[in-house]
Amino acid sequence: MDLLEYQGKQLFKKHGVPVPEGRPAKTVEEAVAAAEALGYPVVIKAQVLIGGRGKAGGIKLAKARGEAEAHAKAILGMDIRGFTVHELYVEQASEIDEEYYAAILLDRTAKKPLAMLSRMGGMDVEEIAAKDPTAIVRLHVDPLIGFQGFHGRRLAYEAGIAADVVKPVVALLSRLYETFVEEDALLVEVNPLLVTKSREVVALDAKVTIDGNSLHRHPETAAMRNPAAEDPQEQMARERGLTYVKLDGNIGILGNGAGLVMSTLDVVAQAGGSPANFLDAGGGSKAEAIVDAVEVILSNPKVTAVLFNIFGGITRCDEVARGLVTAFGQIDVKVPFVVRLDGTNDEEGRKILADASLPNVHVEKTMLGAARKVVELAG
Amino acid sequence: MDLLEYQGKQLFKKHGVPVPEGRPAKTVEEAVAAAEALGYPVVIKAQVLIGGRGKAGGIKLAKARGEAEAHAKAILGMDIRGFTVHELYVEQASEIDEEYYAAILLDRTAKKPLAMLSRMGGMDVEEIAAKDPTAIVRLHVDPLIGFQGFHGRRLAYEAGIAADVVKPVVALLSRLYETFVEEDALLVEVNPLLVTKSREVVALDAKVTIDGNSLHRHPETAAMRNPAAEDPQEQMARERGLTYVKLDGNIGILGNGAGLVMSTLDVVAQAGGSPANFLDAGGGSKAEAIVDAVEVILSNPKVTAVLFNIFGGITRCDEVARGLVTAFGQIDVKVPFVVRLDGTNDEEGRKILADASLPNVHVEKTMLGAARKVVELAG
Amino acid sequence: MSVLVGKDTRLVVCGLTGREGRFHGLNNRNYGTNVVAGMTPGKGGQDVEGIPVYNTVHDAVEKEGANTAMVFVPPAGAADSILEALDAGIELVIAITEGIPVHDMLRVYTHLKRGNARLVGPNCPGILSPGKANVGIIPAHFFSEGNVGLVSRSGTLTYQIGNELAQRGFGNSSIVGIGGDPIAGSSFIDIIQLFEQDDETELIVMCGEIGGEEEERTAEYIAEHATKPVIGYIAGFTAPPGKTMGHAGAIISGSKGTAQAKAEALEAKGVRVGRTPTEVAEIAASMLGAKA
Amino acid sequence: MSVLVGKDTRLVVCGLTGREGRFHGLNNRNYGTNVVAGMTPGKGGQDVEGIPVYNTVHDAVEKEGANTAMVFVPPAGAADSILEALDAGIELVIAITEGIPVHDMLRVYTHLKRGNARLVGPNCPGILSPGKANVGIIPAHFFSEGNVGLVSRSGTLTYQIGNELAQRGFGNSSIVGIGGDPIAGSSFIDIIQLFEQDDETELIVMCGEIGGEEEERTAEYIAEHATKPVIGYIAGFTAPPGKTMGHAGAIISGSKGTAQAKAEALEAKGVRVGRTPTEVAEIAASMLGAKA
Repeated sequence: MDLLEYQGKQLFKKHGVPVPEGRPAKTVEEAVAAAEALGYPVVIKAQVLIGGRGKAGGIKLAKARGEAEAHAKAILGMDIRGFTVHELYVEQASEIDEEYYAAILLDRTAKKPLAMLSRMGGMDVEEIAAKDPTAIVRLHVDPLIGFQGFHGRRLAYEAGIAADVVKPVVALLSRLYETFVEEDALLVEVNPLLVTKSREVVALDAKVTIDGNSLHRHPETAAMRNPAAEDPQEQMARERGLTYVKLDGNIGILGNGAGLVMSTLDVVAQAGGSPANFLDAGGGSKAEAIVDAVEVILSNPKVTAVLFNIFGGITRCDEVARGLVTAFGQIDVKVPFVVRLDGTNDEEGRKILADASLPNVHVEKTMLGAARKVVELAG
Repeated sequence: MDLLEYQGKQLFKKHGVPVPEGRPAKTVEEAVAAAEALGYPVVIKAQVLIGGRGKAGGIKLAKARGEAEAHAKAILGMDIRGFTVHELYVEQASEIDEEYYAAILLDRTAKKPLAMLSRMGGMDVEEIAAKDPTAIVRLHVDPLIGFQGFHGRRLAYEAGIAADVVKPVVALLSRLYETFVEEDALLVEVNPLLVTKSREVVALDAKVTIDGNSLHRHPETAAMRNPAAEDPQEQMARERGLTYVKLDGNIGILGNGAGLVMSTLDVVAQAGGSPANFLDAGGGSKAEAIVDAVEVILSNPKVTAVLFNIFGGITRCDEVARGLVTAFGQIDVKVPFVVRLDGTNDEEGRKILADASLPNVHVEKTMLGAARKVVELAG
Repeated sequence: MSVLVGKDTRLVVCGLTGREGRFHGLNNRNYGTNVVAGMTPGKGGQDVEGIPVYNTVHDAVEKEGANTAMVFVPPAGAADSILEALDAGIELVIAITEGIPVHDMLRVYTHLKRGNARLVGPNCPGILSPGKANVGIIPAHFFSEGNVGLVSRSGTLTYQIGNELAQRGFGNSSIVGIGGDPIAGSSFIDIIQLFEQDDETELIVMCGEIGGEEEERTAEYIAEHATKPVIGYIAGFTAPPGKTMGHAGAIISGSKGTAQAKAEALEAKGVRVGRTPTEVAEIAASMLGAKA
Repeated sequence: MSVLVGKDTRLVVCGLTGREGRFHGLNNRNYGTNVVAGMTPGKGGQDVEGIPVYNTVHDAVEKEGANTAMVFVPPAGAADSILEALDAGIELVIAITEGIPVHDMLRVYTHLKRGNARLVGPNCPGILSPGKANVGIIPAHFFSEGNVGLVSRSGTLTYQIGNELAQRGFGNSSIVGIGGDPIAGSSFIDIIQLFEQDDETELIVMCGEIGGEEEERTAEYIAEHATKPVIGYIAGFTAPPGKTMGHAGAIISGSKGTAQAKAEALEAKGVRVGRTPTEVAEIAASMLGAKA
C-alpha cells in the first residue's frame, strides 16, 4: 500500500526522522488556514501517488495569503499523470543548500533490507544511476542485527557527503530504518534528503510503501488507505475480497490461483486477444464469490467477452458452475462467456451448465481451446 | 542497580505489564492522600531493597483512613533486615485467587536470557525449587529472535497454569521480556504473579535489576538511584568514580585492577587479617585518585591499618607514591600504612616514599610480605 | 525415491483443529501420509479423527517423533509457528499460509539460515510425492508416480502443467510448490539440487512467474551444475509493471522481474522454455519419448 | 609459536586517535606489533605517527589488509565497533573497552557464533605473545618468551602471576586476558584449546575469579580433553555474596559462583589450584623443574 507524502511524513515524525512542519488540507480554506498557522513562506504540494508532481505544476511556493489561496485553488482537482488531486500538503518552506537521496527497501534477491544513500538527490534514483553509477552507495542489513551505527557511517563516508552533516545523516538513516521495520514497510525513500542553508538535515519528501499483509497490526496505517485514489473496479473487488487487477483490453478473465490466471492472460494474448483484467477467485472459490467476481468483471464497460478458466483442486468445478448460474440469474449479462472446467468435479460442473443452458455460454475442455474461442467471440 | 518495587512497576507499566494502581509516598501525609485517592482497601508497602518485607511487618492492609495513617506511621522508618524504610508504596488491594511466579534473567552460562514460570508463586524461587523442582519451567530465549508467542505458550502449558489465564499470562511474559530488553535489565521478577478472583492477571510485586553500564541510555532510570539506601562510604566512592565495596573487617585495602584487589583480600585473610573493603583504584590511577581513595578508606571508622598493593602496568608506581604523599599532607592519618609497589616505575615510587619519610608508612617488596605486615600492624 | 516428503515423513499439522487444517490434514492422511500429530494451543489432549493434538510442536516431537511440520496457522501467528517448529527440531517445515508479513519472513529466513532445517513456502501448495506422501493442498488424484520432478511458484498452474504431462503419460517423482511470496524458504535452486540427487527424477520442470530474480539466478545455476534436463515455464508475459498479480511476490518493479527477461535468461543458458503449459508438456514428451 | 597474535597479526586500532587508543596503539607498535591502521569516524585521511587512520574498519581491511582489530571505543559505541569489525571480515577482535552494556554483548555474542570470527574480551587487557606481538594494555617488559600459556579473567592479577613465574625463570608462549565481563567472547575452554594445539606451550595457567560457572565448565573440559598440565588460581575467596567486585562479572549470586566451589571443581578433576599467586608459581616450578 503506497502512502501519500504527508502520511509517510507522519510515520517519519513518529520515529524521529526530521521533517519540516506541515499540515494536510482537503479544501482551499483548510490550505489557507494551514499556511496562516505555519507562517509564510509555505509550499503547497499536491498529494498524489505518482512522481513528477513538481514538473506538472503540483508544487508551488506561496509567500503570502493570496498566493496560498491561488495555488491551493489551482492544484486541488488538478490531473497529474492520470491522478486527480484530492488533497494538499502545506509545508514550511526550506532553504535548500544540498540535496541527497536516501532509501531503505526490501531486496528480495538478497532476502535482506537494502539501505541506499547518494549525495546526488532531487532526481530519480534511476537518473542518478545513469549520471554516475558510483554516486549511489548500497549496503545490506542483517535483519536480526538491524541497522547499526557502522552501516550509517559506511554509507555516509562512501557516498562522500559533507563532513559536517555526517552525524545527523547517520542518525536520520537509523531512524529511517526503524520506520522501515516497525511500520512493516517495503520501501521508505527520502528524495530529496535536504541539507538546509543552516546545515540542518530534513526529509523533504517521503515515499513509503507498506506491506499490505501487515495492516492487521497497524490499524492507524490501514486507515490511511485512500479509496479516492483507487480504480473503482479494483476498489469494488477489494471490498469483496477478490484479487483483481484492471488491464487495458476487452476480454474479462477469471481463474483460480494467481499463476493459472497469469498463464491464462498470456495464452489469451498469444491467441490474439487482449485481457481486460486479472481476477483470481482464489482457492476453494464458492458460488457467492463467483457471483461477486462476475459483477466486478462486468462493471468494466470495455469487456466484450469473458473467459472462466478453472482447474479444480480445492476449488470444485460444480461450485463454480452453480455460481455462474446464480450470477446469470441476478445480472443481465450481455456478453458471451467461455467456460473451461477441469479437475475436481468437472463433469458435474459441465452438467450443471448444460442443464441451465445459459444464453451465450460456451463450454470448452482445454485452456488453449477456451482461449481461442473467447478471442473469436470478443471480436 | 536494584530498583524499589514501585520503580520497577513504573517500568512494567510503561511496557504494558499489568500492575495494580498505586502511588509512592515519602511521608505519612502523602501515604494517606494516596490511599484516599486510590480508594480503600489499600496495601501500604515498605520500599526497601531486601526481601521478606511481609514477615517483618512492612506490608499492611488498610481498610480506612485511620488504618492507612497508622500503618504508614509504623512502617516509615522501620528497620527491615538492616535497611531503613524511607519510602512507601500505597497500592489498591487485590483479591488473590492464585499466585504464580515469573522471571526473566541473564543466564551468563548459556549467554542467553532465561525465562522462568511457575504455578507456585508467593514464595522464594529457591523455596519453590526445594518443594517441587518440576514446578519451575525454564526456557532460554535467542537474543536475536526475541521472545516469541511459542516461548510463552511452552512456559504456560509446561508449568500447568490454569487454562483460562494462559493467554493473559503469555501476553504478560511477552511484555516482561520487552521490559527486560528495552530497559537493559539483568533481572525482572514478578512474585507473585497474581490471578485475581475475577481472573485478571497482574504483577503484584516487581523485582528489577538494571545493568549499571546501560544507564547512559536510560536517564530516567538512572535518576531512580536511591542514595538513602546506599552505604555512605560506597556512595562517597561512587561519587568520586572509585570502585569500592565495604566489608566487615578492619584492614583498609587499595589495589589496581579488580582481580589483584580480590587476590589481595584473599592473601590478607590467609595471613589472618580481615579486610575492611575492596577498593580498585583502576588502571592508570593518578595521584588525585589516590588522595580520593585514601579519604574513602579512612572514612570507615573501623579501619586500623591500610594496605596498598600496586602492581604497576599502566598504573605508574611513582604516581601512586606521589598521591600517597599528597594525601598525607591533606589528611590527618592516624593508622599505619603498608605499601607494596612493584612494576612500572617501582624504584622511583619507593624513592619518593623514602624521601618523604611519611610517619608510620612501611614499604614491602612482595604481596605476601605486605599482607603479613599489615595484619601484624592492624592488631 | 522422491524428495522432501515420502514414507519417512512423520507429520505434525500446526492448526489441525482449524477448518482448513482439518480438511487438508485428513486428506493428506487419507492419501497415506503419516500424520502423527496436530498442534493447536489450548487443544492439547483432544484428537482429530484419532490424530492426537498437542499444545506445542515440542510435545508433538517428543511424544510422536514428528520430523515434518505443516503450517496452516493464520498469517498473524504463522511466523511464530514456523519458529516454534524450528525450535522444536523439526527438519522440514512446509508453510501453506498466505499473507505472512514480509518483515516476519525476513526474520524467519535469516534465522533459518543459521541452522540446517529447511522451509518450503510460505504461501505454497505443499509437496506431493505421488504414491508416497502428500503434505499440503495439492489435489493428488491428478498425479501418478513417474520421473518428472516439478517445482513451481504457483499452485493451480502446477496442476495444469502436471495434468498436461499426465495426459501424455508422464508421472512425477515429486511436485514441490515453493510459493508465491517475495521471501520464500526454498528456492528453485534448492529444489533442483534435490532433484539432481534423486534417482527417480529424469527430467525437471520449473514453473516460474514474474517478480524477483530467482529464475535468472536459477538459469546460472543450471548452466553450471545441472546434469539432468530442465524445462522452464514463466507466467505473466502480459502483466503490467507495478501491479501485484495475485501473489505478493508476482510484481514487476521498474524493468526488473519481467517474464520476457526470465525466459530469455533461461534460454540463454540452454534451458528450453515452453510458452504455454501445453508446450511444456510437448517439450517434455519430445525429450523423454512419448509414452502413453 | 604462540596463540591468536603473532608475526602474522595486521592490527587495526578502533579508536586510535583517542588518548588511550593512541597511547597503547603506539606502545603495541613499539613492541613490534604490525599496527597497520587506525579507525576513527571522521578522521579518515589523518595519521597517528605514520599509522594511517580510516573512517571505517572496512577501509582498513581493504586498504591495509588488517586481520585483527583492537577496540578502544567508549562503551556506548563499542558493540557497534565490534559488529563493524566482524562485518568487515576481521578474524580476531580484541575488545579492551570496559562497561559495555550486557544486552549489547548478548546480541554481539549471538551474532558472533553465526560466523567463524573470534572475539576476546571485552573488558580485557588484551593478548601478549612475548617476542612476537602485543595487542592491548599488558605491560610487556615483565614477560619473556617461554613455555607457559596464561589465560585470565583479570589483568593486573595476570601480571602478578606472570611476574612470580618470571622470577622463577619461566617465560610465556602467550598471555590471554579473556576479561571480567559476564558475557565474554572467548572462554577459558576456547583458549585452552588453542594452547593445546600450540607447540611452544607446555604448561597452562588459568586464572579465574568469582562469578558464573566458566571455571566449573572448564574443569569438566580439562578432565576430558586436556593433555597438557593445567594449574588454576581463583581470586575472591573472601568476596561476600551479591556484591560486584570491580568486574561486572565478578559477583556471587546466591550460592553460585563462589571461589571455593570453583577451586573444588577444578581440584575434583585433578587440576592443582594455587591459593596465592606465589603458590601458583611454586606449583609451576615443581612441575616444569626449576630453571633460573
